[in-house]
Amino acid sequence: METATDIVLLALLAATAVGLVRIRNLFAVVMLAGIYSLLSAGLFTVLDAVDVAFTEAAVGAGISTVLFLGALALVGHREKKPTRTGRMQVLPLAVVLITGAALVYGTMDLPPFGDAANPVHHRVADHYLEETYHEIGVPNVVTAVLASYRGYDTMGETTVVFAAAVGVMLLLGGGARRRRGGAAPASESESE
Amino acid sequence: MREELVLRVGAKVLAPFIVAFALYVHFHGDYSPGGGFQAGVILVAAFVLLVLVYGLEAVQQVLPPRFVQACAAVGVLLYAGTGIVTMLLGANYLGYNVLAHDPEHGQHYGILLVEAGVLITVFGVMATIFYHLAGRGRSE
Amino acid sequence: MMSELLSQVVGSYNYWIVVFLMMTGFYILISRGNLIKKLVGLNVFQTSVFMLYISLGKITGGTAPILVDDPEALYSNPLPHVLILTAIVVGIATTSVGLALAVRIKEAYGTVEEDEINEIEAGIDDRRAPGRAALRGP
Amino acid sequence: MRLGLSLLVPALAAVLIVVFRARPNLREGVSLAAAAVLFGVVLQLHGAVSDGARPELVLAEPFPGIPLVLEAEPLGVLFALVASFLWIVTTLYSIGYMRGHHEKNQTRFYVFFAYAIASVMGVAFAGNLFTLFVFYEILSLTTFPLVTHAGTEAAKRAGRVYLGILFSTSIVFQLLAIVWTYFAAGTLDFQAGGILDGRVAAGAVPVLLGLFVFGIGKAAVMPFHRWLPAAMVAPTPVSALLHAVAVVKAGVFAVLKVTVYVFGIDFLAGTGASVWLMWVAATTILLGSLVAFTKDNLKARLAYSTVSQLSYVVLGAMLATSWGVVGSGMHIAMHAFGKITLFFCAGAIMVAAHKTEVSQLNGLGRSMPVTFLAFLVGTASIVGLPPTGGSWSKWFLGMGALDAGQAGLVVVLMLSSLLSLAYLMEIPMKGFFGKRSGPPESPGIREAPLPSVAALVVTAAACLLLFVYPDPFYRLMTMVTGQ
Amino acid sequence: MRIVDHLPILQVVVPLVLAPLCALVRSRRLAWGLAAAGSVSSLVVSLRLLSAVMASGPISYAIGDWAPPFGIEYRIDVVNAWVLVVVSTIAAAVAFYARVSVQAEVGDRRIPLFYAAYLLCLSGLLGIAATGDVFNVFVFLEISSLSAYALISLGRDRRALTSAFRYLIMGSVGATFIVIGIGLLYATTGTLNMEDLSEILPQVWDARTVKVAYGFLAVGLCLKLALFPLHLWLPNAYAFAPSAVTAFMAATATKVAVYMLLRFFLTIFGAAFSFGVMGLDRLLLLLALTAIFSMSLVAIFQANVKRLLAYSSVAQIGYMILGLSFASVTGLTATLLHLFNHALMKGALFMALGCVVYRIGSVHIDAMAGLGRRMPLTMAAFVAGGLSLVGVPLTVGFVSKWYLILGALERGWWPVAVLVLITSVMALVYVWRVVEVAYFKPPPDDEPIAEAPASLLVPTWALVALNVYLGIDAGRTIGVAEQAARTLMGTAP
Repeated sequence: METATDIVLLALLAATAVGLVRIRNLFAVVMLAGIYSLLSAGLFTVLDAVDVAFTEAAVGAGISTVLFLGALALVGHREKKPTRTGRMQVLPLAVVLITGAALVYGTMDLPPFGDAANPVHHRVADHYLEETYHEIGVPNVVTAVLASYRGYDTMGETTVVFAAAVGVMLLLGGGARRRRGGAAPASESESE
Repeated sequence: MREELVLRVGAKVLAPFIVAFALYVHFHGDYSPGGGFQAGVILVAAFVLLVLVYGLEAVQQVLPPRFVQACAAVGVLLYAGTGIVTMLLGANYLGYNVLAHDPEHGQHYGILLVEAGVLITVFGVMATIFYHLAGRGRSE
Repeated sequence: MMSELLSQVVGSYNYWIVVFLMMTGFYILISRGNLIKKLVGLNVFQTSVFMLYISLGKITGGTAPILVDDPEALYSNPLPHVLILTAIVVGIATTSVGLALAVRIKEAYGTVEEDEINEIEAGIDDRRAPGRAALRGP
Repeated sequence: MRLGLSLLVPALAAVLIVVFRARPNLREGVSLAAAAVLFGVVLQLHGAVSDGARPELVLAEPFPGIPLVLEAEPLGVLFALVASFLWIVTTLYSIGYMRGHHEKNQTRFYVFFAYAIASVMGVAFAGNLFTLFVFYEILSLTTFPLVTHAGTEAAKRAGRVYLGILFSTSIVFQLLAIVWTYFAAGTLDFQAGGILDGRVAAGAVPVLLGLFVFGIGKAAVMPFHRWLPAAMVAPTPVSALLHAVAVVKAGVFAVLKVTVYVFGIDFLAGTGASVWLMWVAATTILLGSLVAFTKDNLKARLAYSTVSQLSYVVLGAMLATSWGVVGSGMHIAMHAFGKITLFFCAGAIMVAAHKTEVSQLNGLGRSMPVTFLAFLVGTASIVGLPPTGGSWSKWFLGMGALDAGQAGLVVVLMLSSLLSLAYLMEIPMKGFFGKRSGPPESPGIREAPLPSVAALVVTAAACLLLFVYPDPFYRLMTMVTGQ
Repeated sequence: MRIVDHLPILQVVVPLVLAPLCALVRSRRLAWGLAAAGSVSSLVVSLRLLSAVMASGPISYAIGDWAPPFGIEYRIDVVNAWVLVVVSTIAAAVAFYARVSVQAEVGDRRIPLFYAAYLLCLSGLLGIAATGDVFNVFVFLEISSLSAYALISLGRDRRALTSAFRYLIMGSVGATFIVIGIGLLYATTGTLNMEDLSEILPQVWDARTVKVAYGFLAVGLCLKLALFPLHLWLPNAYAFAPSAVTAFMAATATKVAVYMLLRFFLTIFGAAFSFGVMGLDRLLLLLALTAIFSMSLVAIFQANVKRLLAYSSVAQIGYMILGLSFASVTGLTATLLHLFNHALMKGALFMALGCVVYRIGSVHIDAMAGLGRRMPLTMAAFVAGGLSLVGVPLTVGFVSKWYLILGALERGWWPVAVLVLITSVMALVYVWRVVEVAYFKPPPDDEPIAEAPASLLVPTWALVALNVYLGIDAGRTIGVAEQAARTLMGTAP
């Protein structure tokens, strides 16, 4: 059952991804990207990552879509038809194929999917599962690892979000004024 | 806007529930999926809903841009500050054990504090970004 | 030989589709000229990488790593979940800065299509020094 | 201590020159006084070194084991003596020239002149290859503003060639050779007998030596000689300084020093590594003379003469025999006095008569007899005719060539002497015996200003004196070779 | 516990805490004060860390009191203590420089946020250098990158926006590749701790997954450090960013990326794997030489002096990678020395250009005509920095070049040594182009141009002074770099 859901979800994801490549209406693209996120959230649930699924649904399908739509309202929603259809796609395609081939090559030696004996589950992870209850006393191991064992990562994560806010404020905080002309147009704050 | 009365009322009714749900997600993060980040995102969802229904200006009056910006900064300070407090109490950075009389409670407090930091920052940041993107369209 | 290959395929199919998804995102990112579309591609790319991580953490027959009072319970690996939670947040942060940049580029160039931007930039004459008037300072 | 002074005096002089920039007399006074003091300092060093002392001064230690160090030894003292003495004379000369020629930016001129001398002192007293390299490069930089003094488009182009060749040869070849030496020997110190013996594979020695000889671009061995004629755009005192004293001599001095103290002549003679470079030098000698023949511009002719003469020094070093080294070192001094006399004369002619081409000199000697007599003396010294100092160095070089079993080189030396006699003698001959063509010159042509004439008389006299009394230089050189 | 024991974490957290404070205050001066305080404090901390590590070996700091590999560990050895000193030295100089420069180029209102982003970028870079956990590297990488995108976009030219966007795309691709690499490593070992990884990896060397992980990390890191041919984002980003940002980024960001490369390939995978199994040295040799040669050539033909120096930076990164490709202690010493030395010279050069921008608003080579007389101190600083870039003796540039050539000779790679020297001459050519214009061309009009204010000149000259001082007295830096190189090669005593 698990495996079947897994396969179906992955197939849907693949279909969505192909759609994303082809569609040129950016509204549709953003919506489809939201659907992609929702599907992946579903996949995460199947793979026992409920916290991640929750977050992906909220962020990928929710916040991210809202932000994209907000931006689309400002930049227009139609992607230009590629002018150099023939030539343009060759190099990216080659890069992607090589990268993909390398990854597939790498997965050949990956331990089989879902095997409890995989090295990935030992060394550190089993420690968390065994000790969290004694050391932290929180049943949700993900929370324990997130906020305590690897709490410093989470602090970094918070800082990244804050950095994004600082970046957006720096970029959009000056009020909308069209910049035109040469190499060094006047800045926003001059008007103030 | 009169014909949107249903929406307005609906939003008014819905918003507290969303906030409550966010708080549940936050405080129940120890036991079930969820935590500060998810709660923050849900809060933002409530906020977006309010903006969509009541308009940007109205929401900005209740939640001024400077306030949400300050939230973004305060959350980080809360998180990093927790680490500094544990340092002052004699542990390493973010070593929560010393926050209470026994390690387990200390961990609880610590996690609660830093998750609160995450919540505040995420809400502040997302609201700020939303304000800026949404506000950009109007001032033109 | 054949059966070996088969078991390989069965053991890796999850990874391979994830690789396909990743590469689709990567392809959108590097082949599309529209800046917004690029960001969508980046999102798809990153989300697919998340799937790779989560796939790594899955244990067949396991449950979500929320401890229950059952000594026999088999939990999936919580660490990839934690890492990906962080990565998701980083992703949205990057996206929002990228969107803000795209908005500003639209205001400055009137377009978010890469080839049109390149055309405009090729036409800028560096020699025309803006002079001190362009400076805000004293 | 005195070693430090040898750098400090000119550097301090440069500061004072800036301070007194508004008062030309005081400014030039400072230049002269500093030159005299410096010469005194070097004389004292000479005394100490003659008594067998080897004063040393560590300035800094940039790399562990590779200090920036000054050390006085006979060869360096010889070079320093020549340079510091000629600084006095050149300063005297410049006063007349720069004022007579109404040059602009005279303060800058004197400042960089002083800096150039300071760096020459650094080159002369360098205690290891690293220090030599450092001051060598500083010398290139400090002379650059002198070369481009005029600030014209031509001067700029010349400056580009000047710095381009000097820097690229020193960075690409010389630095590589230095690092190689360090890699092989584990030290860069100058030591009697060399540091490389047995540390470099025999097959690699010719390459390493070649890197040094070509890398020291200031030695102007062909094909890296182009900067020298290009730098002709500089004011004449600069040309005199560059071509007779500071820059070119720093180059050949460095070649000689590397030969003696890094390779060691025994090692070189044993491996035969320098033979191919002897012939490179010989070719430069002949080609330089031939080109000099074709130049009508007086300074250009002198420049190619310098190219040719420098290779005498290089040749002497490459001979890797005691006599060769003695001749090489003596030629540094002798050529310096001879060539600076010629340049002074050329400058004097330019200031007094505004003539720059050889073909314009007909009959001029009768208006400027002192200048042309001095030119004659200088010519004799360059060619190597008695009774001038130049004959000594040619003599020793010839002996060295025979010692090395290279009789063919003796022929080259003779041939080149004949050539230089021909292209240099043309000038005083024209001056004294040539018919003035065209309308009689304006009657105003007289000798150049007194300081300039005094300077060229001093150097011409020195050429003669050195025939009778070459002792100081000879003694120093025998100390170098240990005879 | 004494405060000394907390130095590793304070190194990163102090600027990190000051950043939100900067965003909270409204006063420009206060924000600047916080940024300066943060930079200076990290300089003090990094110097103390370096001396502590030199004296008594690596320091491990368990964050959250969780013993590694279960918690995140900060692990300071000579290598990253050195990098911390590099970054914070430049940060301190730039912080003082920024006060006037940023006000002129960015505008009043955004200044507190600018300093918040500056501090975030700084703490991100310091965090990358300090951490002993591979995933933590990614998190701090993103902190520094996101703030860097924002900082670059603040340039006055509208092309600053597009270059920031391109940098964002390339940087995110790089970061994602790094995440893939880390994921594959984790999949085969089950740990994220660097120390732990380096112990487990030799047992799984043969796995294709490890090799692919290596490849992805290599590509991702090379994107971040702008190794040719993955450098395309860099020239415009440096050319159009505000001057203070260019000086900071050029002197620190790529250096930290080089450090990551060294850390991943030499400490985590180990020199034996990198050079023996993967043949990294040959590949890097090729890329480095191409980078040095082609980018020096491109630099010669640039008309925008900032862009000229940016291309030069790509070439100089080639030198660092070249040192690595020698796979020897001498080569790595050269790399680590050049890491610092290049930061010093490019910092000084870009700051000098910032002074020019402050007065004449342009760094087009034609606009700089006659500046040698109008702004003597600024241009003298430029010349000094340029000479250091060329590698003239008694400057730091010479020191690193010396070790680079020595390393090449040790390997018996003569042509490489010659090529390094030839490219130094190319550096001379592009530096000299600017010098010639500034000193020999008459200024275009008689509009009086004053010398840059002291607040810009003092930090610039401070870096110039370091360029010269550490070129004359290089014993200490060489000693540290050598010890760090030994640590990386695993031959430390």
